[in-house]
Amino acid sequence: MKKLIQDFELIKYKELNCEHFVLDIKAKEALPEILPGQFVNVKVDNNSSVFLRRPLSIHNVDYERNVIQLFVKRVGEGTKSLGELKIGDTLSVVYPLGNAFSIPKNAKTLLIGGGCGVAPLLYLSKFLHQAGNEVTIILGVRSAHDSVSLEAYKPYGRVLVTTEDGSQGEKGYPTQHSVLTNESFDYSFTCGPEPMMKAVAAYSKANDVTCEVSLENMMACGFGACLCCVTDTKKGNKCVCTEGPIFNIKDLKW
Amino acid sequence: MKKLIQDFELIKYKELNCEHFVLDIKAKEALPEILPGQFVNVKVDNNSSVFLRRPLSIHNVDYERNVIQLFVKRVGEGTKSLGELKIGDTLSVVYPLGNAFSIPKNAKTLLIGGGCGVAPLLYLSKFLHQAGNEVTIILGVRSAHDSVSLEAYKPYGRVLVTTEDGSQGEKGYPTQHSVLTNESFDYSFTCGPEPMMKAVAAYSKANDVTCEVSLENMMACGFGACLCCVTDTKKGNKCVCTEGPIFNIKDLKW
Amino acid sequence: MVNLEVKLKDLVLKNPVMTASGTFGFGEEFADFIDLSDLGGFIVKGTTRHHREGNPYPRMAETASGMLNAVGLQNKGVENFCNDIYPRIKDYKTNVMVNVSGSVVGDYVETAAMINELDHIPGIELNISCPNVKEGGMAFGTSCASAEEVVREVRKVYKKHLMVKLSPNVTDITSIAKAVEGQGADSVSLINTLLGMAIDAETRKPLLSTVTGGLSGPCVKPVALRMVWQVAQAVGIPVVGLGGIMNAKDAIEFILAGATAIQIGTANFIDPQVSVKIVKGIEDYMIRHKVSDINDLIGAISLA
Amino acid sequence: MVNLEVKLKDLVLKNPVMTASGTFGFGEEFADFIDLSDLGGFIVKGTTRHHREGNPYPRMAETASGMLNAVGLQNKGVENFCNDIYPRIKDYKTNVMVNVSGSVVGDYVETAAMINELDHIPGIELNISCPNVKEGGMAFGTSCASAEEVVREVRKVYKKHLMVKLSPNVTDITSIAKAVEGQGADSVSLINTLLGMAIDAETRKPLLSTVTGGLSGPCVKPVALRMVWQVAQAVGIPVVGLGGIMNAKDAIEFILAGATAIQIGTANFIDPQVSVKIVKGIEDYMIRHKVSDINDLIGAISLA
Ligand SMILES: Cc1cc2nc3c(=O)[nH]c(=O)nc-3n(C[C@H](O)[C@H](O)[C@H](O)COP(=O)(O)OP(=O)(O)OC[C@H]3O[C@@H](n4cnc5c(N)ncnc54)[C@H](O)[C@@H]3O)c2cc1C
Ligand SMILES: Cc1cc2nc3c(=O)[nH]c(=O)nc-3n(C[C@H](O)[C@H](O)[C@H](O)COP(=O)(O)OP(=O)(O)OC[C@H]3O[C@@H](n4cnc5c(N)ncnc54)[C@H](O)[C@@H]3O)c2cc1C
Ligand SMILES: Cc1cc2nc3c(=O)[nH]c(=O)nc-3n(C[C@H](O)[C@H](O)[C@H](O)COP(=O)(O)O)c2cc1C
Ligand SMILES: Cc1cc2nc3c(=O)[nH]c(=O)nc-3n(C[C@H](O)[C@H](O)[C@H](O)COP(=O)(O)O)c2cc1C
Ligand code: FES
Ligand code: FES
Repeated sequence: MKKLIQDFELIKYKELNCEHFVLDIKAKEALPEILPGQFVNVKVDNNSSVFLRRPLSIHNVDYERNVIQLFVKRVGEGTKSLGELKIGDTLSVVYPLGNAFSIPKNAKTLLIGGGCGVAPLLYLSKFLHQAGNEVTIILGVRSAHDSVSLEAYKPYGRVLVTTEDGSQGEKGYPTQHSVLTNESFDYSFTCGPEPMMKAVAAYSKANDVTCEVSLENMMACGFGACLCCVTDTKKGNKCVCTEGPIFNIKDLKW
Repeated sequence: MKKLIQDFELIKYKELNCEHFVLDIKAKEALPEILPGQFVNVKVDNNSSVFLRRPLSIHNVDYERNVIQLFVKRVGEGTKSLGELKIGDTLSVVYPLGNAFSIPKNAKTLLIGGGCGVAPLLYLSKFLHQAGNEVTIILGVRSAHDSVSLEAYKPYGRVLVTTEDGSQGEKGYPTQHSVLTNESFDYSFTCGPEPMMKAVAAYSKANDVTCEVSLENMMACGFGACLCCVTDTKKGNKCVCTEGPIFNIKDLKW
Repeated sequence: MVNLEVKLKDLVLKNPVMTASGTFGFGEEFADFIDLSDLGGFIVKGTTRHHREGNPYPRMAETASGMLNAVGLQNKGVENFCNDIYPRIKDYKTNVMVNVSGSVVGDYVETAAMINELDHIPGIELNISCPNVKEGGMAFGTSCASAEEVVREVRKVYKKHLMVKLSPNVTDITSIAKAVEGQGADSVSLINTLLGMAIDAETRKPLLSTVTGGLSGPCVKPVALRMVWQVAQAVGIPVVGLGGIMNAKDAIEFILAGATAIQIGTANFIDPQVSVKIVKGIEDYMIRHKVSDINDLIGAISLA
Repeated sequence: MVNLEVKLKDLVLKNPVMTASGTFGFGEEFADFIDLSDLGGFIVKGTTRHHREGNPYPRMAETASGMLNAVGLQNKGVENFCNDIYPRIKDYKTNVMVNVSGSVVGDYVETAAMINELDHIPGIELNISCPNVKEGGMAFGTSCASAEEVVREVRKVYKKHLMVKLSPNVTDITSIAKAVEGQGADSVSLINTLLGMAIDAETRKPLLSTVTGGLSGPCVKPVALRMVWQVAQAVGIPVVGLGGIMNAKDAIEFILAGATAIQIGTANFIDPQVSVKIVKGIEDYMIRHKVSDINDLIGAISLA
């Protein structure tokens, strides 16, 4: 897949809660094919302490309007400044980057996301649904107040929620949801904090579920040129930006 | 005079021509006493290639509304980014800095400004007028299209214009204006490109006119701490930011 | 039309813009973004005698106007380069050079000798300045004696263009430059990264697995420019300048300071098209300043 | 309440925050902005035996996340300091130290001897690392032998706290640090500025009258932090860390790397209140991290 560097225009900003927001960015040209799990690398121009681009998963794609949606969590200067962009501002984007989630056919699939780890799961659920899979999505958040945009997932599958304080859905972490013990799945896909992904991996191993995770890493380039973003796998150091970010857990040392 | 560091709010932006613009910035507290010729040092937060503050003369002061006016010429990244600030944005300002023009009484005074060198002359003409001086202001610009805000000066004196292309007022440089040969003055004050200021200095020396100029220099601090901004005077190296920016030409090696 | 062609001794570059080792992969990674034949040349990743896994994660930290890296020369070794990679990249219509690294002199020599056999590789860049490996690496580039030794031995087996990449982590870079010139280097390139460090105040941990790493990006430009200027006056061989070049203006500054060619490093990560934009920007500058031959700008700083 | 007091040998600082020579005038310039007694100490401008006019204009250029300066130790000489300035600043309730510079050993010694007589000056910072003077200056700080000589001679006449300020423009800063420790330095401060250069591509002229100058600001922080960490492990005397500190987080990083105290330089130009904000910020950090004594953070980098 050919990678591009293009200017996008910010056309919509949606604040979800104090930590998360969604950006709709629009290209002038038609978008190339984008697969679920891939990411963009954006330049943050409005902050003097940000030097490198910032990698963000592709949350959703609207080919008709040439729009990509990003789901961002404020963690430091770069993400904070992305949230301060004004409608009409230009964003330089390098994309589509990285490999993609596998799309099985007619299988029982489980998607587990926590925090900004939900980012790639919306677009993934669309693909899984289209391929005739049964899709269950568990989104884990701290409290009801943080659980957002659930509607977006509903056309593609069953949406379950866990909250740490029990204010919505089941209380606990997403990996503690009762559906994991009550039902069985063929595939699991997860993205979010490492401890959560490791719990999903452990569950998947124990239950013989094929499991793919989306890893994060410090990235300088995002397209395989710098070798900064390696993760230690059973086959040696692998670049998260080109050989990932999606890894099958059987290749990881988890 | 006590120096302050304060946050101002941008309340008005006025584009004058492709090169110049005026910013009205408002303090929360009452302004301290500000003398004509003094400057502010502003922080440019919206550009990653700007590190140090940027010195700008005080163009006008409105004590009633706590507003300072700045007259800015786009020359590089810092001034360009100041022109991109949005109404409501915050600007960190260190001020009032530097010495001031002398204010004679009941004298014939001549103010000559070129380019963004007009910046300190508006506020100066106000003071000169109040002290009972006869005030003549010559503003030199490239063409009629660039001659702007002349109205602001009119309450304080006679305003003359020179344009390089003759499209308004007299054709030529401000130092070639006929008033310089047809009338005599006691004091001259000038700010603008160095060649112009040197021409005013030469004229003043030849005609025994007391002359003060406003010098520019590369500044790191603006308040005498770094010794970066020296100019070579008859009394040795002097700091432009504390012993200037206003110098009597008799002290300069011009 | 302006002339952009420069020569590093016998090596002809269609323009002075090369890309820096470790920041340009094997060139292929950039083929989606630019036409590689628009470049004066590019230098592939640091290659060593044997496969190296590089350093553990984390290998990168952002700093003010720059970054630290601790990649540690991850590569599959020179045999893999010759057999697998060379066939894929040998036909790019530009100078493809290989950055050769090692931990003992013998490794440098063997690697260079193998690359000497590759017809489409017109030169190597001898990396005696890598701060990210425990043994060898930078140590060779910080004393005249060891720099001389490695260049002398490699020169015996390597017949094509021998560029030597110098470390900025020294008291007097001109003495190292003169030392390698004396042993037959055809050109010197500088600077490699400055040795730096970053700590996360919250966790109290270093941000790199190796604690210290190599600093690059615009933050190092003033140091790089100074060293290029000093070395250009000290040696007779061509100087290739790099360190923090982000745009054509920066590139011109290095050329004015005495660089015959320049390399783009970290900037490639932020804008993968920056190298060809810089070629174009240099041309625009020359037209604007009525300079018809780029060679007239080399060392043309005005000190009057 | 947390304890912020640190000791540089016998010199007690109420907190680890000092301000750096050449960036803080004589302190007076900041009296409008801050209460100087809130600082652990401040170091006045570089003072020499005789009056110096400094370098011609231009003396300053902005760079990516930093600046170059070529002030060149402009000052009225030590006699003027003792007679005119000292009486004005001697009663500030903080440690007022003098940065002593020179071009020959005798000058350093005479200057130090005169300052030794000033009751309210508890120490000097011996500047063997100024890159902006033609003779002496940095040269003293780039070889062990000359660093040793100047420290040995000054030590003979100077009885109070002798801090020696090291140059980063060296291959191995730990050897210089050990050399000055061996001659009786009470502490070392580092880093002084990195030697850099800037050119205006449009005019082809250097941006500084002296062509090269000293680089400071956040761009040098990774190099400074690395050197502080290296030196803290190499010497037994306290280390004072500086170079690009802009906020409390940066200050904490230097302390974790092994600095007993820190100095704020270039940041003072951008925010004249930054030094006291950093004192406050360190306190906040300690409260948040439940550290009751700042001394527990010194060198507390976690390398596990
Ligand atoms: C492939 C990929 C996809 C991602 N997708 C998303 C997404 O869809 N939405 C989203 O909000 N975030 C996503 N992230 C994480 C996002 O890139 C970082 O949060 C962001 O770069 C932090 O930048 P900052 O300037 O805000 O924070 P900084 O000030 O740079 O850092 C704040 C803290 O976060 C850590 N950090 C920064 N970058 C990374 C990183 N790349 N990996 C791990 N830790 C990091 C830093 O060490 C520091 O502790 C993704 C990361 C990767 C690698
Ligand atoms: C006391 C004082 C008062 C000033 N008043 C005004 C004013 O009222 N309105 C106004 O528009 N400008 C004024 N200036 C000039 C203004 O400070 C500079 O134009 C500005 O700092 C340039 O910043 P920049 O980032 O846009 O340009 P840069 O990219 O920093 O520089 C662009 C070019 O301008 C030169 N330059 C930058 N700063 C200075 C400087 N301080 N002195 C001389 N040359 C410089 C640079 O060398 C470069 O060639 C004043 C300067 C001083 C010292
Ligand atoms: C991620 C990374 C990897 C690098 N790897 C190498 C290398 O293998 N060999 C080498 O000689 N230099 C290597 N360098 C140094 C660069 O080639 C260059 O000298 C340095 O980054 C300064 O230039 P810049 O500021 O333009 O990046 C590397 C730099 C970076 C940032
Ligand atoms: C304008 C200026 C003048 C300086 N003058 C001196 C000096 O006289 N003596 C000295 O030892 N260091 C001097 N320095 C160096 C600083 O004290 C400090 O070591 C250096 O700037 C690094 O710290 P920073 O990055 O926090 O500024 C000067 C620095 C600047 C920017
Ligand atoms: S981020 Fe550069 S190789 Fe992955
Ligand atoms: S700008 Fe610092 S002394 Fe004038």
